[in-house]
Amino acid sequence: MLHTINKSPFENSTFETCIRFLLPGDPILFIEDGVYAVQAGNRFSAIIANTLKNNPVFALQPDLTARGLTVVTEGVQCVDYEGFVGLVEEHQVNSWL
Amino acid sequence: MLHTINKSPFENSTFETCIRFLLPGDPILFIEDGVYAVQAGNRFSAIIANTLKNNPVFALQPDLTARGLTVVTEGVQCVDYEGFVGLVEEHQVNSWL
Amino acid sequence: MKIGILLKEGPYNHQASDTAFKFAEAAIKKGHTVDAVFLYNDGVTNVTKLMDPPQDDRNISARWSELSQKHGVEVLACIAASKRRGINDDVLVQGSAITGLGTLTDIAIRNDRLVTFGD
Amino acid sequence: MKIGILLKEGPYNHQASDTAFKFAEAAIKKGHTVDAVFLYNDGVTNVTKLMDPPQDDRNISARWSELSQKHGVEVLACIAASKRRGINDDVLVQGSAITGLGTLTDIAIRNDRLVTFGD
Amino acid sequence: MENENVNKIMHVLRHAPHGTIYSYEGLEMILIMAAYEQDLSVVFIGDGVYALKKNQETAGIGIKGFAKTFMALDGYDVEKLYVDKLSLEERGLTEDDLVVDVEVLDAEVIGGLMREQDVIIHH
Amino acid sequence: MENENVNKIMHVLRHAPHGTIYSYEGLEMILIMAAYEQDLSVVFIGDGVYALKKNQETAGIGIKGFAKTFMALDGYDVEKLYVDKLSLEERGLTEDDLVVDVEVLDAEVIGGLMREQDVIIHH
Repeated sequence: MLHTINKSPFENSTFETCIRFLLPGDPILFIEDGVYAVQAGNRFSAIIANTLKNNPVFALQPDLTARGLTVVTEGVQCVDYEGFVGLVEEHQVNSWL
Repeated sequence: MLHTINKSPFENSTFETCIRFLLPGDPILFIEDGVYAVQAGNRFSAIIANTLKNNPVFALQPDLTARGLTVVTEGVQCVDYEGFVGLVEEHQVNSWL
Repeated sequence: MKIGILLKEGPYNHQASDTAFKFAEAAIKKGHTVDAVFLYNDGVTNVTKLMDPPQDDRNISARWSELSQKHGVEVLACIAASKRRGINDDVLVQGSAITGLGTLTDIAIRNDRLVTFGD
Repeated sequence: MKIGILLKEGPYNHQASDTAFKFAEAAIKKGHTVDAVFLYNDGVTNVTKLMDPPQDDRNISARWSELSQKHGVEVLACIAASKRRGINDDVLVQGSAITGLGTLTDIAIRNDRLVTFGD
Repeated sequence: MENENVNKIMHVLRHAPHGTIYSYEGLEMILIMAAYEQDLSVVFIGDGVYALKKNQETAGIGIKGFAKTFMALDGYDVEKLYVDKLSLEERGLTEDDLVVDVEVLDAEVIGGLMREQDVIIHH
Repeated sequence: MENENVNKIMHVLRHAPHGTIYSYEGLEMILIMAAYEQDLSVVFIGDGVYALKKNQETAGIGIKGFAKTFMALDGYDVEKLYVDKLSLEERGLTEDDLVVDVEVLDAEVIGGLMREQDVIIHH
């Protein structure tokens, strides 16, 4: 199951809530304002690193680029919209709005 | 200056942000989903009690009633829409959307 | 006292429009002048006369229209925000109008208070 | 693969509509069928032809209209949500339609995936 | 035996009632989908649990209340109502505060149910 | 001496850019108000600081970028740009990451400025 998160973790609890329900192996994809979670060296970098132990973490590159985020936490994989579609091919989707 | 907060503190950081900028003596009014902050016995009761030491705290009664919140943290004053207007008469308004 | 209102969210989806209305009613009841309600962001959709809610629900645009006509409250939608969201003169409820952000500046200046409602 | 999209926010105010569109384009480019885009909550305002954004900005309803006509994507607005928000047949952009929530159920059942975008 | 023609559809209510319309229009969607004989479940997470709070009286804010409509779900054969345990606890609520009978589950269990679904819609 | 006819109007940007339109339409409002010769200030709090982040390239998401428009504020005599210190630090940012010169202030100082205002508008 692919989990998508589109809210900034600084302002909204969606990210914290989502990871409580995450099963090992299931990928997370950060999109829109959600991508601020994976910016290297911010308050959430440790949680992202910890999540990466059991779950692949993706971020939508066009959303990172739009926000001027050039360095992401190590281990986070960046995908474009085609990569997003690729993840949807492999998994049912759970969009945590 | 009257500070109004209309977001649930469980899902959104507005309340935490607002109280960082609060000066002693200035009132806070919780409206809409913001009123969940003053429900007695929840995770935020201690912060509300602490805020009450220096700031009067109000909650909009129609919003509490609509949400079935019958018991509020001690010291919180409940007002109706006229009471809201009364607070606006006394203070400039800072609506933390 | 003269009070201006800035409303930044659309009807039904957020409570902001309801709270703004209840606040305006209470202010008028207390003898204040509600000078204007300025609509910004999705707030501009408050004044489309095309809305057609269920019979047992409030009609939000009709309610603003009535407030405007009964108490002389100007209900004004920002033109740039309106154009983005498909609000134009043809769909405006009676008593409302489309105007520029300069008008909001005037409202902010000429009123004793500007109270904002939104998300 | 057959993909359905559920879009729950209006245009411009939230990025959801933009992401949904980019996702749909990419899915079609990869050879998938985007069966339908169902509009719910404020999402119904994506298809008003009255929107008139600045010249140098995207026209979101025109873009959905084009996607619908070029790739056979059904663009459908929920009737109950539309009535609340002033969307009716007279303002619909070409290629879109108003329908009931039963149609969303059909979309959920007949597609391999349902992907939601919103706030 | 599982019916191949029945889809597992989960609705997740995550917003408080009244401040936004999401839980109300979410419930409208659930009621329509209930007629389609799919395998429906409804999960309440975060502020979504507040939608089930007893004693909601909305006349004062001028918005239609809908907490009692959740009681009607049983009549539509929507019987799988799950509440996230931590969400309830953090809000100082217990099952007795809710208008309907629900199953209170740990996040891991709800996560497991999510993985079985064909479709998940958040409201 | 203070001019009695000049109002102190503060705009508070609190939302990240692009995910929602608030900071963009907020900036549009500021640009119009700048023509009215009031005492304007703009404060960036929380995710609002991201609106000033350098190197935003929005072509890929199909939305107009506007970070550079903040540079134009100086030409409109809007010179009071304040950034909340903690908001910047929590996001791993420094003043060097921002497109314009700002004054980085503690929350208490910004709180004091807020109290002096005639009007405060959050975006």
